Amino acid sequence: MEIFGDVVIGVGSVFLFLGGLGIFRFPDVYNRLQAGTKCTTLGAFLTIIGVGITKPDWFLKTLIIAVFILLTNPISAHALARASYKVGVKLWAGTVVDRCKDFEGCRGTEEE
Amino acid sequence: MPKKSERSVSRYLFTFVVLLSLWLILVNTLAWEEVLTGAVLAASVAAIGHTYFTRRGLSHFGPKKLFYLIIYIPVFFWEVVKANLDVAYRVLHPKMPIKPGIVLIKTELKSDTGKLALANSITLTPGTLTMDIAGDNLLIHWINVKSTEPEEATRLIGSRFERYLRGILS
Amino acid sequence: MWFVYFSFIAAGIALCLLRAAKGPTSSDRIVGIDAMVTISIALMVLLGRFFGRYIYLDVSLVYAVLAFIGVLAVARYLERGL
Amino acid sequence: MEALYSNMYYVGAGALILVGLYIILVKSNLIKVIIGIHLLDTGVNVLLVAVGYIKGGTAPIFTRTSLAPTQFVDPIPQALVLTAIVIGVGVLALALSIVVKLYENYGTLDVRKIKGLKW
Amino acid sequence: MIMVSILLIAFVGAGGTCLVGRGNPRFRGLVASLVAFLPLIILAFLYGRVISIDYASVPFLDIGLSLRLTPLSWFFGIAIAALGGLAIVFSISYMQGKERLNYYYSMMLLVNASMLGIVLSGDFLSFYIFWEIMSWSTYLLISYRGKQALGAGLKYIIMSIIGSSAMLLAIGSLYISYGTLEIPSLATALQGASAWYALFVLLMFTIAFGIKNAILPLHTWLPDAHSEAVSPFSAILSGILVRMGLYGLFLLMFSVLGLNTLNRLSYGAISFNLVLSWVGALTILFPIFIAVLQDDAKRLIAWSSIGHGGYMILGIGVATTLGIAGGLFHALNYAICVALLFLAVGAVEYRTGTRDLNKLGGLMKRMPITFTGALIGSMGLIGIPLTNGFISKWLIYKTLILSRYPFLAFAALIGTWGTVLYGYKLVHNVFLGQLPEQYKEIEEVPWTMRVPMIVLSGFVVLFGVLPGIPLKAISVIQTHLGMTRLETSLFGMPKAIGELNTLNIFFALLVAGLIAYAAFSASRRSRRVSQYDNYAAGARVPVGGYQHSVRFYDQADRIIRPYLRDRIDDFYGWIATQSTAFFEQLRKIYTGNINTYATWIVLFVAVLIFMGLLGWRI
Amino acid sequence: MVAPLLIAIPFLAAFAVPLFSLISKRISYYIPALALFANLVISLVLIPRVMSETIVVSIGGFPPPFCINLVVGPVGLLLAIIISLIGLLVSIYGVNYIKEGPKDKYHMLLLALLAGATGMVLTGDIFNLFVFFEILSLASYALTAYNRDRAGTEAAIKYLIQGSIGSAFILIGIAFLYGMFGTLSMADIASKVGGADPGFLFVSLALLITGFGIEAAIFPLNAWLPDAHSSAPSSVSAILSGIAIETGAYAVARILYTVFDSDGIMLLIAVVGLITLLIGEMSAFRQREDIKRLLAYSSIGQMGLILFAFGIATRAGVFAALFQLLNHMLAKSLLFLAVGYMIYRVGSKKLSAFSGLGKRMPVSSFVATIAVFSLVGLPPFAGFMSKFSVVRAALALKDPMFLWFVVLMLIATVIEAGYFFRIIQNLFFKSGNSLEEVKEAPLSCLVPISVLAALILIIGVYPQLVSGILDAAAQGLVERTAYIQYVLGVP
Amino acid sequence: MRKFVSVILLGFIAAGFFFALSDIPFGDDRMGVAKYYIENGIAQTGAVNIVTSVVVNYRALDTLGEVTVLFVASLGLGALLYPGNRGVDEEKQRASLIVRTGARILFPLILLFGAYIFVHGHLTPGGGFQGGAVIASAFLLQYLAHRHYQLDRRQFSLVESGSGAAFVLVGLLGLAVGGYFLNNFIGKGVPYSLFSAGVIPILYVAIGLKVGAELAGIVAGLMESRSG
Ligand code: NA
Ligand code: NA
Repeated sequence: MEIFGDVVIGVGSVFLFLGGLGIFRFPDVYNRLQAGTKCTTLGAFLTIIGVGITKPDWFLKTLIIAVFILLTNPISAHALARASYKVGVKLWAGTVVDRCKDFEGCRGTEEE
Repeated sequence: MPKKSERSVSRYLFTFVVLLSLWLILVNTLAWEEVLTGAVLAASVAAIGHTYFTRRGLSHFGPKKLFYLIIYIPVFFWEVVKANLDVAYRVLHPKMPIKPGIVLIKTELKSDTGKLALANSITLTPGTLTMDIAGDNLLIHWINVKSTEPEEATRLIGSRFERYLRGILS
Repeated sequence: MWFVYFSFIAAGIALCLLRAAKGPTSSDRIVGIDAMVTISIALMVLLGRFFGRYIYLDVSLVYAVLAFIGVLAVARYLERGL
Repeated sequence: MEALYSNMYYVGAGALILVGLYIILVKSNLIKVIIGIHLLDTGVNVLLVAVGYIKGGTAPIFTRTSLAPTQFVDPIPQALVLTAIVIGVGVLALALSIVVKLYENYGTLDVRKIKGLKW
Repeated sequence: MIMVSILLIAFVGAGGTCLVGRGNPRFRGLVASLVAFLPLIILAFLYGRVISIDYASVPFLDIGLSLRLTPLSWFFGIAIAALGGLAIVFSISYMQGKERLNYYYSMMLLVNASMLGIVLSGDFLSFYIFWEIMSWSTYLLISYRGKQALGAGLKYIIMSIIGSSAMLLAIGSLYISYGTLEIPSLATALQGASAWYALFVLLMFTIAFGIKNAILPLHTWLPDAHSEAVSPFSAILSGILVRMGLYGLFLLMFSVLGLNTLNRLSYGAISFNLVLSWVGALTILFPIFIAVLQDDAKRLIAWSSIGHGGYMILGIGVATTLGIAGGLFHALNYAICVALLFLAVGAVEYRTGTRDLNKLGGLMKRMPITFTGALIGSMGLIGIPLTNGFISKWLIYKTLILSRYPFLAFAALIGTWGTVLYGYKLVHNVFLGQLPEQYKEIEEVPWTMRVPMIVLSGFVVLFGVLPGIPLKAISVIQTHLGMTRLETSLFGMPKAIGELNTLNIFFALLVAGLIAYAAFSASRRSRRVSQYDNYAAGARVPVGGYQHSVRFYDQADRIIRPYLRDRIDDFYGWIATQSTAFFEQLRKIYTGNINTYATWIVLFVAVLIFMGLLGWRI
Repeated sequence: MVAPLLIAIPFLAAFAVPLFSLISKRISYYIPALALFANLVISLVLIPRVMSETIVVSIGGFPPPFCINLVVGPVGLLLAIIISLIGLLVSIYGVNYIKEGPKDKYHMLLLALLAGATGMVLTGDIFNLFVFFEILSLASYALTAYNRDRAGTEAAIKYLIQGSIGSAFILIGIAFLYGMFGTLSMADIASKVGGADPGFLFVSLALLITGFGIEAAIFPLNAWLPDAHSSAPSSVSAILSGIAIETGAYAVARILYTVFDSDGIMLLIAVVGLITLLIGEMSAFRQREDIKRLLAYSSIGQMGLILFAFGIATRAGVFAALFQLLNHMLAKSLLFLAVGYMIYRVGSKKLSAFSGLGKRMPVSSFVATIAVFSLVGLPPFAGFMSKFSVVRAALALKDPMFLWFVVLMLIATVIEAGYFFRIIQNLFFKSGNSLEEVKEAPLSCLVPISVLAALILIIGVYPQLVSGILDAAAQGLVERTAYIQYVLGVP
Repeated sequence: MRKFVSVILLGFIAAGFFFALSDIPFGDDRMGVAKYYIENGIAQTGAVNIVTSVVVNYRALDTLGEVTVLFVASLGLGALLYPGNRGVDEEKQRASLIVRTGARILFPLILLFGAYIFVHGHLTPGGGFQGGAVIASAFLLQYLAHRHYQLDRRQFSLVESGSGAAFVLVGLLGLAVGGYFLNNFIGKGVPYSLFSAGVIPILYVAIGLKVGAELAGIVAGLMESRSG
């Protein structure tokens, strides 16, 4: 069990690294967010759960942390993406389509 | 449709149960002091927060819904792992093979919670990131655009999750 | 083993910080910082394991909550939604 | 270099304090000055923690697998820092609210223009 | 107990008058007069007694506050109480209908009370306390009329506080050195003091007393203040208040330091007393020229007040028995005369509304009592025989000559000539010559104003004819101080020191007067005409063409005025301007820039740390 | 047993105001006054006990130095009495004077400020001193800006920035001391400073003095003062000038005398005090536009005088400093209160607008005159006795340098007299502009200022009333071994 | 010029710090009073978190002061930004559905978590301030998600003053029962159990509520005052 946990942690930390790499390498905010959200979320999730696995006493609490990250990271990623778009951060030159441009809801005119 | 007060009680109880469970997980013990305190706190917090927390109350606990939830979790995780491998591939590839764009997809989910779950699921899965929701439309940033048509995009991106989510939340 | 974990994580954090330093837009910086925060939460839990102290878990959960709301606030500030 | 490294916390605290002060002395945007104050506060807090740090010590909380007391870092600076942080937050909040009103009154945050009171 | 009660009556009465005035204004004057005269009566019964009591103590300072009655304080106390009372009585009509009378009366009484406090103080802390109360209440009264009085008041209080600061320094130092402020104890203690220390103390006190007594060059507050004050108060101010400086100096020189110590304060031929005498002489000389040129009656008297202060300083400066007696006596005489003059001018102003010497004239017939008062006052000032001024001046001349100070004597003599010039100008411009048209119908002032003038005139003559009365009191002072006593008789002094007998003078003058009258009548050149019965070149002069006496000493004026600006006052003004400009620059350090302010804070720490690095230690 | 109530009551009351406003808003405005009255009574009751022996109160019940102690000695008690007295009067004044804005918040802030001040003078723990100081500071910043006008907000932010720099320095100093001695109890530190490196102590002291010196308006740390004291609502100015800066001066003195045995820099303190005095008075002299700014500069001068007296560093000097402190508290708060209503009635802060006001507002003007006389140091008002004590204490050193210092001090007094007497003339003897509409201040103003004036007069005529406790207080500040023994027990 | 002068001055200050800090080497064990706390903390206060025993018991007066500082800040802010510019700012962007829904769901969870933190202050690194901050952050989240969100300031001020008063009253009870203000007069219980450490949890609950209410009030004030 301990070994399994350590492996999970290892995989997690690799993903954390990949997340960082994606953030660094990708060409625009939106692509960076893709990497930043997916890899860091999974990486953190695995690392934290891995700790829980190696220390069964801690499992429940690590689960809560992990789930919290799983729940909130996409939300903040989304909020950042949306905000960037509204502020006018340019899409990468190689972007093939922008449906947002001609869509009302993107400009925040939606009624509550 | 149940009466408003009944619904309110139901919402309250649902919130209470979720909060108390959270508490017990947090404290990681069943010592009587902790349970008692947790009950009191969950009850008070639920009183403040139940109107925000849920619209449907205890009906979330329907067996069918739980069933869908149990199925959904592995499905979701599998998609997440695929997504990450995909990103890893693109990040590590020297040429960085990406073809990003923002596409529009449709959803049939009506509840806010459903839409949130769908949006989050999409964000965490292969090459997609929810940028905004407007009514039934989701705007998705797609790292490797395969189709710009809404119908096709919806099929490719959204419908994997929607089935289960509809089951969990309807 | 610990060395491997910490190296990966340190590298991840370093890359995020580089992005935060480079920009070019403020969104980029925030994205970098946000990712770094997530990585640090994981790191903190890992450190709890390393030192054998349960209390690190509570700290990291608080950190996670505050970081989430912080990033949200920054995002909302950017789009003039505060 | 070795000295810098072994006194890293002190160096960090000192740097934060000096940078904070520098900003206060030099920047003419009121918001920046307030940021300078907060940096200064942060530096002081780091200094407090650093002063109470003991090599090899951990957080002074007993766990069931009781640790030897000597391994704890000094608990008092931690308590003090908690207080100092809260005070810092209070100052920051108050400063911001004053600035909000000041901006309504003056229409600027440039300290070179906010000189209605002098002599 | 009796002395505490004097002061209690005086101080509580001052406040009480205000309350009475609030309740029923009609009793205000009466109560005020009562309060003013009660101490006089009590004091009169205490003649010749020496009392000393502690009335309070300030434990943390270990200083006992005490009151003390000595012949010296009795002498001044009587003068204060009498003059104060008369001024109050004069005020009843004079101030009728003016505003804020409660304030006026209580302040007048407060000034009196504080002066009584000064002379009755048995220690220097009490002395200082009463001194300061006198200063600020005087300030409040000088400023009372507003407008130009404000500047005068400010000048007065600032100079007063400069003086009292010097005094405070000396008092503090005395206390530190000897652990007591009791005048008798200090007197013993200071016998052993070094000359330098004694000189320091003396100089500090002299600044305070010199300012109050308007000794050159500390006089500049006086002309403004005296002319801007209300007349009854001017009388007090000029008559007695400025003489508190003399009292203080006298007390310090002869009661505290003593002649032995004073004699030690010399450097070769130059001694403190000699310097003081010369200052006194200059103080006599300089104001004459300014006084004669004044067109404002009160300003004229004010300048005379400075000059006559010089006589007193001169008298006590030479510090002989005769000189001291002369100085003290002249203080009393001058107080009477100048009060009389101020009241007279006040009476004129009361009726005519002006005190401009160029606009008045010929009031002799309309206001005979006032005229007589002014005439007697002037004569006393000049020192015409059979007025009190003659005696005191005579004492001073005599001692100067006996002590072989010819130059000082000459200065004093010039002072008298000067007094003649401006005294005559005053009487002439106001009462003689032609009556301006608009004053044709005015009447003599009411009796409450007449009585004080009459009483004062009476004293001028009384002390002129019977100088033995006051001189007796002065000789008691001298006895008490252990000095050689002035032998006196009712009409003057016996031969031993210098013969003076007013009876002889009286008869001599009588004879001279009769001769003059006889000569005047014999020539029969004069005839009585109406005041308007004026002819020039055979034609009746129309009323509009009257030549009133304008710019009386015009010729002299044109010659000396350019040289006679009060350059000392200018100098003080220059200092004030310069300091104000400096303050103006200084306050610019409050730039309004927060970065700068923050820099100062950091600078402060940096300097401290720098000092620490240099090796300063806590 | 009762001593901790001095701290507990104001806090409880400050917190509880909203609870009372459930009953009635109006009642809640009187809560601070009630609390301060209680404090006043308690502190007066404590006098006899404290005069015989300093009360050391342990908060929490652990032996010193292992918990925070209140040291209720003569100096602390004396200041606590004045703080509650002036606070009481000002809060009565404020019920009518503060007409706009969230009045309940005003009253709570005021009470919090006073609670902070009380805590500062009573605490025996240096970090606790800092915490109470922060309460006082923050409440001051907020109250300065209470009117929310241009001047108020500008002054407040400047005050806040300078104050925050000071707080940071204080905290750094505390960190140094703690790092060195491992304790925060002032007595405990005091007992240990003897063995420490003097250079280290010098740096720590420099930081602490600077920090508290900002509040104490030491030159050149006082640039905030004219702004804040002139722009705050007058009742607040009264507290700032009458309590806050004096409390800062107390902290400086406590640190100089008790915590450090700092004879070596007392001369420096005296010089700095003298410079502060001269600059304050000179700036005030030139201030002809804004009467409150003038009073503020005068406060700088007075603080300089107090500091100078502290710098004399003898028991007599400390006595004089405390006496001057007391008198300044009474007189300056009186002046700000009186001037507050004058400004309100006239509608202008300009000195020229006050011409002839003495006729329209006779009581206020009369009472203000008493305060002015006391500040200038004229007998028979309280200020004279303290000025004389300063002179006496300075001369008692028999040091020619101090003789010259006294001369400079007296020159400053003359300058002070210059502008204050100008004000008085303005009030009483200048013919007014159209002041027909102007009425006398209401009783809620007249009663407090008359009480203060009466005190000034009573202390002036009968200084024995306060000399005992002042002397004990001076002794308490100067004799640090006694302090250490009281707190730590006999070694 | 200003920069140059500043650098010089700061150089002196740096030198001073160096000088002073060289006397307190980093990482040395120089504990004085703290040693006593570590040795006697559990026995005297019952709290296993020594920082908590310092914060809430040994140095409780600091904590009372600290709560007051925050109270003052929130009062000041309320006084300055009163009455807030209520209503919707038209320029203000609405949050997306995702954020709104997320906020709704997370709100009670975060609140409960905040409560967890301050209730366990004596057992974990948590405490009243941290818990209060978390609670306030929940309200910040609401403000971020909902344009029209408004706190009921009145209720918050009641919670604030009620809990503040409770703090002092518990302290006064200590004075009445134990003879010392803020005395820990209740039995200390068994270490590591929730109901241990006497008044510490009670005080921490009060502090948590108070800090939460105050910070939330500050958040509300700042969020509602933005007029663009
Ligand atoms: Na704390
Ligand atoms: Na804690």
